[in-house]
Amino acid sequence: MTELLYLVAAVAFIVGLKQLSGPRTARKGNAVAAAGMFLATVVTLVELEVVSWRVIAAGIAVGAAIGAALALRVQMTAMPQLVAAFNGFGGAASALVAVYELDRTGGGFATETAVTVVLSLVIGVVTFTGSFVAFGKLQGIIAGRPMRLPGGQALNVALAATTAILGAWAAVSGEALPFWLALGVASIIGFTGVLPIGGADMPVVISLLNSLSGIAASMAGFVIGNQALIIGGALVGAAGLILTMQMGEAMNRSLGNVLFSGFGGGAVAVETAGKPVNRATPDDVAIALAYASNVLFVPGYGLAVAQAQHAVRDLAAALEKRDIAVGYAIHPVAGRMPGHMNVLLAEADVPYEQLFDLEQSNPKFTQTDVVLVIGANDVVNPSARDDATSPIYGMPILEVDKARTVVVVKRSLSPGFAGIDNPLFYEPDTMMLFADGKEAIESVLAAIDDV
Amino acid sequence: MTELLYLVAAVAFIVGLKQLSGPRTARKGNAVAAAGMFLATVVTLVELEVVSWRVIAAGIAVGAAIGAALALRVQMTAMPQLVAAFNGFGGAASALVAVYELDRTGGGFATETAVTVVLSLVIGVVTFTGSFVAFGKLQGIIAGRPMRLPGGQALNVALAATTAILGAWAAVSGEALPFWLALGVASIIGFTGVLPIGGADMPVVISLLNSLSGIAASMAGFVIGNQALIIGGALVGAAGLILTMQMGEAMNRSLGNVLFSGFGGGAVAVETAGKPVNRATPDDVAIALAYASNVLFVPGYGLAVAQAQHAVRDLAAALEKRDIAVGYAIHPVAGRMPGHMNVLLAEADVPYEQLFDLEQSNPKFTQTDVVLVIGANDVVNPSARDDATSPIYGMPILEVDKARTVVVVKRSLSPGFAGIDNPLFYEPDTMMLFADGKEAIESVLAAIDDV
Amino acid sequence: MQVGVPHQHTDTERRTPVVPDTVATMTEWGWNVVVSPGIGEPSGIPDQHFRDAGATVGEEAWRADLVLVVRPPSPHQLSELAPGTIVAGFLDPFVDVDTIGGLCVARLTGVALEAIPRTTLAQAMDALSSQANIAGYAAVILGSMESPRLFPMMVTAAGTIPPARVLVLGVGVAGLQAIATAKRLGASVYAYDVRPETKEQVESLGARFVDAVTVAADAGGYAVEVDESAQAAQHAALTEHVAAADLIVTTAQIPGRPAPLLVTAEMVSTMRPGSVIIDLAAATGGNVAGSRPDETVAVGGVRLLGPTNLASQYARDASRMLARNMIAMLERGRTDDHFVIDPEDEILGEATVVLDGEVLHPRSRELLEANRTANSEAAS
Amino acid sequence: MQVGVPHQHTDTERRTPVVPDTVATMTEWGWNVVVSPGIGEPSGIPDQHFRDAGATVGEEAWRADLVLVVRPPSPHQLSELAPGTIVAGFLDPFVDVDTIGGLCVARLTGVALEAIPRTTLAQAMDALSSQANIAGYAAVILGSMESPRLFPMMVTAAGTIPPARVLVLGVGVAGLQAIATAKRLGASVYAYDVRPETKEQVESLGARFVDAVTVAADAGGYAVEVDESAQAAQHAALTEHVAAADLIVTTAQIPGRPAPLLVTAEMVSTMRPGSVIIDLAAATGGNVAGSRPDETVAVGGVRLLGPTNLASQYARDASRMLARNMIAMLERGRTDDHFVIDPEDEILGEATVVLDGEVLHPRSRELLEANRTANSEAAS
Amino acid sequence: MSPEFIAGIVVFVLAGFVGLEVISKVPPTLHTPLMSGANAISGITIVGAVIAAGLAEGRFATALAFFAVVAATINVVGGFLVTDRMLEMFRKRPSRPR
Amino acid sequence: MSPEFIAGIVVFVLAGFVGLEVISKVPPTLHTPLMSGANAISGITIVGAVIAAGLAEGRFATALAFFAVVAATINVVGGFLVTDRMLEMFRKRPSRPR
Ligand SMILES: NC(=O)c1ccc[n+]([C@@H]2O[C@H](COP(=O)([O-])OP(=O)(O)OC[C@H]3O[C@@H](n4cnc5c(N)ncnc54)[C@H](OP(=O)(O)O)[C@@H]3O)[C@@H](O)[C@H]2O)c1
Ligand SMILES: NC(=O)c1ccc[n+]([C@@H]2O[C@H](COP(=O)([O-])OP(=O)(O)OC[C@H]3O[C@@H](n4cnc5c(N)ncnc54)[C@H](OP(=O)(O)O)[C@@H]3O)[C@@H](O)[C@H]2O)c1
Ligand SMILES: NC(=O)c1ccc[n+]([C@@H]2O[C@H](COP(=O)([O-])OP(=O)(O)OC[C@H]3O[C@@H](n4cnc5c(N)ncnc54)[C@H](O)[C@@H]3O)[C@@H](O)[C@H]2O)c1
Ligand SMILES: NC(=O)c1ccc[n+]([C@@H]2O[C@H](COP(=O)([O-])OP(=O)(O)OC[C@H]3O[C@@H](n4cnc5c(N)ncnc54)[C@H](O)[C@@H]3O)[C@@H](O)[C@H]2O)c1
Repeated sequence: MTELLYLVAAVAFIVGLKQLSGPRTARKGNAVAAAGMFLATVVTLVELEVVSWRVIAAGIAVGAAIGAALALRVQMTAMPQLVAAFNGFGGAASALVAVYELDRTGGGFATETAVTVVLSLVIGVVTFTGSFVAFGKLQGIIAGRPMRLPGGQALNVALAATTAILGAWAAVSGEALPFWLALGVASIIGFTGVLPIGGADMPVVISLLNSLSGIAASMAGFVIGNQALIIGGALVGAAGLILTMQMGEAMNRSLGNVLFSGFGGGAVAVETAGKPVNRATPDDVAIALAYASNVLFVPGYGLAVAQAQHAVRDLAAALEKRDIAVGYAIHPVAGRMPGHMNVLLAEADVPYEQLFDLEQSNPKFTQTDVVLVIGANDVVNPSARDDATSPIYGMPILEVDKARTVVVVKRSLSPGFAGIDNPLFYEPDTMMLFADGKEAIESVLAAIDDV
Repeated sequence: MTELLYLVAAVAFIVGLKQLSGPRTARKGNAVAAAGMFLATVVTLVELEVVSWRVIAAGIAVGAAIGAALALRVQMTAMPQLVAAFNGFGGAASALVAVYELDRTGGGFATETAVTVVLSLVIGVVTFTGSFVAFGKLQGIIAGRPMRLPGGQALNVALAATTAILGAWAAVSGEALPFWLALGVASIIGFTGVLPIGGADMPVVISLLNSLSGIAASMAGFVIGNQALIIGGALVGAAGLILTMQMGEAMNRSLGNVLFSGFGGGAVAVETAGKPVNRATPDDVAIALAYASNVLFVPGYGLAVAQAQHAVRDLAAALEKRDIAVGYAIHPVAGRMPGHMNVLLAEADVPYEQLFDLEQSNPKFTQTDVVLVIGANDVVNPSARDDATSPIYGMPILEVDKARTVVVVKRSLSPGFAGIDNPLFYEPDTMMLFADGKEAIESVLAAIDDV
Repeated sequence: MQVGVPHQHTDTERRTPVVPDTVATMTEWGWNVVVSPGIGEPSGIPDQHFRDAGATVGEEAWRADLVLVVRPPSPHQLSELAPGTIVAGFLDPFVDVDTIGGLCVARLTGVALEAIPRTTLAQAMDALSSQANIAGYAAVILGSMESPRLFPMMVTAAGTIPPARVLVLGVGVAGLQAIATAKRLGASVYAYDVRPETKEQVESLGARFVDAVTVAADAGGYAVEVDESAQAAQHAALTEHVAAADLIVTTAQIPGRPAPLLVTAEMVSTMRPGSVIIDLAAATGGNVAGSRPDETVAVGGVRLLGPTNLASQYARDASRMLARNMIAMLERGRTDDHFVIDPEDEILGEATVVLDGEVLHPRSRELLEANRTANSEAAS
Repeated sequence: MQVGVPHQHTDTERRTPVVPDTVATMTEWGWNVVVSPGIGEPSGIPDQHFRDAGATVGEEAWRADLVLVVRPPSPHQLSELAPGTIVAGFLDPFVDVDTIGGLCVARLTGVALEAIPRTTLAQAMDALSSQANIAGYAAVILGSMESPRLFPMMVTAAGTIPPARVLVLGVGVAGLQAIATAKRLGASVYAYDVRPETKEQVESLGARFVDAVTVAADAGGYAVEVDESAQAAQHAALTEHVAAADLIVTTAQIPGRPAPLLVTAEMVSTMRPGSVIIDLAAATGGNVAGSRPDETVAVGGVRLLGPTNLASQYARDASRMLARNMIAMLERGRTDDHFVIDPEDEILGEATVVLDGEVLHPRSRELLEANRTANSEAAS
Repeated sequence: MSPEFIAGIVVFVLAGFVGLEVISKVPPTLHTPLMSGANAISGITIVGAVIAAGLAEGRFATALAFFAVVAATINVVGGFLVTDRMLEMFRKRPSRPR
Repeated sequence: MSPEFIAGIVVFVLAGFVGLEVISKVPPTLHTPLMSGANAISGITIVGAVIAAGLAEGRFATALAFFAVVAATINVVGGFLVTDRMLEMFRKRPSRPR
């Protein structure tokens, strides 16, 4: 019966993971997975022939208190490092379970079991130390930039080889010593593996470590002969791997690149003049749009250069189908000739009723959920309003910075006609989508179908 | 070791199924699955403590000969019924395995095993008889139209209930009789369940029976305690269910509707004046386009009515990205005013170099893989060329019927300006996509990304 | 066979019924073509191009077996032709009684492009369509020249210019092209026609249809006359759209009847000063009160133009299309190196309004008889 | 303060520097506006509308503190103004020596719209841009009227009409709008400018850029003159495009210099008869050999038009935009109910070419001095 | 329930999930080939049939086992072959005159 | 290898496939929440920790088991809670003035 209830828990994990990967169902998915976990724990407690309830109760109480406190207190911006820390604890737990078995048996396992003990020890401890290095980097305790180690990747290769040899020894010898040695060496790999990776790449690393902690749990399952651990761990291990690859893709980096290049120290393709920008992907923009109730497009010269007018019209139509109100705010000098935007939007058959000029647009922005700026720059530059030293101070602008979210589509941070920088790009509520205007809008359109 | 090799075979099945669901990888997927099957069979033969090789060798030889002959001889148009027949054999095999066990043991199973024996008997035999009824309907041996049975669905409910009761009896009694009775009653359900369903719905029914045969195999796996059967069967059972639902969706029918309505006797929404047309879905059109090397669009008045010019231009751009050559064949009197198509295509920024008039277009069609006719009718009507009694006999037309494949997008079979029927629509090489021009092209565009 | 193409240009006529391409075709057929000198000049075709295509350039264009014309020859010109000569081209056979009379008197054969049936099959010869098409385009270009308004919307540093509003009344061939052209220029376009199927056609060009009285067309696809109450309803529905328009183009015609009055003097008076009306139906009475053929009339600040032959403005392309229509028609009657008319032919038979001095077309006959009655009444 | 808007209409001038909207604004400021009667007529604005906005309609428009003009007043008109009067509008301050002289002699102040700097900040007052924009549109409409060709491609039963080919030379404000308008009408458009950044701009309108010599602009964004060898290279690259064109619109200007010659007489002679050239630079010498200001010259079958004030054709919208530019400029100098010029102001200071009889703008001063030298040389 | 039986259930459920998830949106043109391929996989019952045939003793049992093997083999061999035939069309056509 | 161990491998492979297939294309905004949720699930090792703690005898073993339970619980409880917090944003905003 226990096994079948564990199976139910496993099904809850599967369903939960599936739901977690869609925006509409994600919250429910999390709850389903949590329910599965609750079931698995309760089943274990009920079935258990307990020697001491005290330890269990104390452990759970302490752990729950710490976990809840951290989860509920930490600021939204610190989420990634928190996940890293939690993950580290997970790895530690798996390693501890294996250590416990090792301690209990003194190392006399059957070969195949010995292999799983080694694996859960090693993977668990790598996860543990690696996660806390990642945590430190993100939290600023350790420097975020990549740290060059003596020997570079050769060091890691050597450490990994040593661990493997120790593991093999452990598997055949039936002694405890090689297990302990493997544990020790592996705990170093967590440091030497993660320290050389830059802070910007940490999310990918954490995701990979997360996948590893799943494997560790699964191995621990083999060690203590428990299918719940095997299944749950394997699920997370595999799903985490897919997620890691997708995260790398979204950053345009392969996994190998992240792990072994050591260049991810915030090495963003675009020069941000030292100031940070929020780089968005088409999917981010699609989600922002899909959850808005009204959207204003602000076209500029870049729309004309990219010939993105048809794509924009298609996107607007897709939004209207979702009952999102759309409009176009046209600045008097957008483009390079009077009426430049009108020519293009008329060609794309945008109805005249959706076009608003400067006077009509500006009062709207405070009520606007998302403003999508496509290849406009000078005409949305807040320094024309705020900065008396700016050469364009006094020019009326479209005050898009008053909207809830601003998405700017352009190819880089380079300036427009007036040749001046635009503070809008560095606002916290601004997302920058760096791409050719037409391609960007087309990818957003493709992505919005999946939201 | 056997188990692990079976696991490898199972993995081959999984990979094979995944690849089978994408056009690019489908063939390879089939080969991978076949290799898995070969592995599973060989492993079984090697591990087996055989009493008689003769039976096995003979059985495999005979089966392989029959299967290969059927598979290689049958015409492409008879494929669906062939699949039905094969499926029937699969169901029969599972049932036979269970019968064999029943015969061997005389019915003295543990309860849970007895349940699986009943299930593999019942499901296997329903698959067997059901598949052959479907085969008969498609092959024309049994009338294709839905057959009303005395008592209607009540009969099926009664039969199912009887089987269930017999099954319960078998599970608890330890006697052989109820097994045999259940087998007998269930074999009737194959007839009474499928006979009332119309020929047009048969593909969905076959897919469902296919899913059932997977379950039967899985149950047989429980009976003889073989994990290869359990896994392989469960895979097919689940995958087949998803496929069945998708097929129903593609026909705009829910599964319940197909099984219990009895109305699927070729009830197509569009009146085809008795003549059959090939109704296509956007996905079919997308695949036809994606595998073409050149495509010509033929716009007509319907394109203007639907205002589909922007969508068509987008589709052309998507094709060009795949290195497919595109062009537009413009008939002199397409639309309702001279130059009507030009106005629209210019608005959508179609380059003039891609426009071909009648004299330029007609020599091209024989070299064209796919012609996509969007809301044109009279101007592609072959009777103007072939039928001296036609009121438009003698009018020059775009001879799209000379192309390899013609796709016609319009909302119905209703005639155009001249008010006459168009034989093009009933040609075997013509696919009809019935929808508003703009929506149709947009769905094709969406579908082409997935090919 | 001898084919003549005489010089017929006037202030409002700049077209030719042949272009070098079609001359070359006729030469290939073994026909001798004579064109008057300078005939291609407004179209930008030098005489040499006709010569290169095989034609003779000379003054004897009227002395031929087949004379191709772009407008009815004068009765005097007809009277000088040899009996049996075929005159083909625009002959205005349902309105111009002098030409029909002249053809009869001189025992000539008249093949009128206006009488080509408007069927799907005859479209290649349908010169009314090809020329109406150009006229629709021309009307909007002319209107945009005459208007003090820019047509496209422009949001600029010097303020926002709203799009001009264009109203097209009568959505046949010319009306549709007018809509398309005004849309291209960025105007906000409204249109109305009495035939209900035009609503879809108007919308297929991205313009808006004005919902007012609609009446199904006759069997030939032509509009029928509406009664007085329906006309009043039309006027009521159109009033606000007329008042809001910067440019109105009217093209409404009813074959064999005077053009329907769609814009009354009162409606014109509600228009903004500076607005422009182009009445393409001015020749048959006009759709707008006060419009006069080939004149510009100012009513308040509104200008009414009644151009009757706008297509001819675009002489090169109008001639090219007309010549294509003509050659398609000639090809239908060609046997070896001759042009033979079969009165039973569903297209050529219809188009041959007069055969060797005998009036064949019922509507031309009606016209002649009505005229005779009127004359004799006047005489008595 | 008294503001006068005198009547200045001629054959080629139909605009007004105020519209009722801007009159209302000035009235709100406490300014008294007097407009000459009939001033709004070509724009379709009746006098009553000006009255409704708060203006007086009367003949005393020249007797005011601030006179708004659409073209330079004659020296005689200037001489009758009270010293200290401000004259604002188009004054042609870098070419028209009589006006500058007249302003000095009468001790007037001249604020020239032509001298407004072309900066991002001053765009609302940039009347050169707003009027050039309209001129670009007008040139294409005029060209399409004059051409015997239809602009859009049309596949019809009477044959396929290929799109007209339009070549735009000089892609400033006017050139860009010309490109956009020709594209809208369906023509196949090619364009060339000497400034390299225009390539992207041309392509942003869907037209094709003709690759020939390009030279970076000066600091102000204006083109610089090219040397002779470069000019020869330009001509060579343009020759085939000129020969293929149905319509050419030229707009190339170099501030303070004669317009560059882009189309030679020889190139014109290669064009098809019936082709049309609109030379918007005719006033400053023309981009086309043989073009003359405000005249139509026929060269072979090609017609050369040199309109100098095309914007004025679209009087309503041209006036509307001009008036918006004007009011933006006036607002910049307004203090309470007065208009005060700060010679240090980066915009108004630049635009004030003459202040109380003293010439401030260096280019105007150069002009005067060159003229004096020439006069004294002629005298000696 | 025996541990093996329970293990079987676990495996059954997991394999079922794999089956559900492995098929995403399939284009209609592939419906029939996919069905046919899946059908061939369901011929895995051949393993059961072979085991039965290998062990069968007695006339009836042998006959049963023989027919089971025949039926399963038809399903497997025919199924994979026919699927491959159907899928022949998914080869990109080269540009060619017809 | 023991049959249980082999059964474990089978289950491991199948569960792995489910994990691979269950995640299709995930929008980047969900990357972090999904990672966090998956991470919480990997806390299933709590079951192992609890078993160990229930059976632990001796100081060292008890201490090990205690810390295992604490660590696993932090992972589970904290993980699910923080995921939920992150996902709060996925509620459709009503039209509202700001
Ligand atoms: N309207 C007129 O009459 C007129 C005339 C002359 C000058 N101007 C001036 O032009 C400016 C107009 O302002 P604006 O905001 O429209 O344009 P802008 O300030 O010139 O900025 C255009 C932006 O578009 C981006 N871009 C260019 N190509 C792109 C592509 N293919 N895809 C995506 N983005 C692209 C560029 O950034 P990336 O390079 O990073 O992509 C650039 O920053 C004003 O300064 C105005 O004064 C106007
Ligand atoms: N070009 C001219 O100058 C001119 C002038 C007058 C008449 N004509 C005549 O018009 C005809 C033109 O031929 P054509 O092939 O262009 O048109 P057509 O023969 O009139 O056929 C148009 C087809 O478009 C379909 N359609 C209508 N709305 C649609 C929508 N929203 N989405 C998809 N399909 C739609 C209709 O079928 P469903 O209803 O089934 O969708 C119809 O059969 C010729 O007979 C010609 O002689 C031409
Ligand atoms: N078969 C073909 O291929 C073909 C070719 C060309 C034209 N046609 C058809 O011929 C018909 C006539 O075309 P046309 O351009 O020569 O028409 P036309 O010149 O005779 O009339 C112009 C338009 O005026 C409209 N009209 C008449 N009375 C009106 C009223 N009171 N109010 C509003 N509108 C009114 C008519 O409906 C018509 O659309 C159309 O149906 C056209 O589609 C068919
Ligand atoms: N800052 C602003 O917002 C603003 C506003 C309006 C205009 N401008 C800029 O002012 C500049 C001038 O505009 P304009 O329309 O008044 O120009 P213009 O009338 O002085 O000249 C018209 C065009 O002719 C071109 N030209 C000159 N010599 C040429 C030659 N030899 N061959 C080909 N082309 C030649 C010029 O490059 C220019 O594009 C442009 O750069 C324009 O973008 C800027």
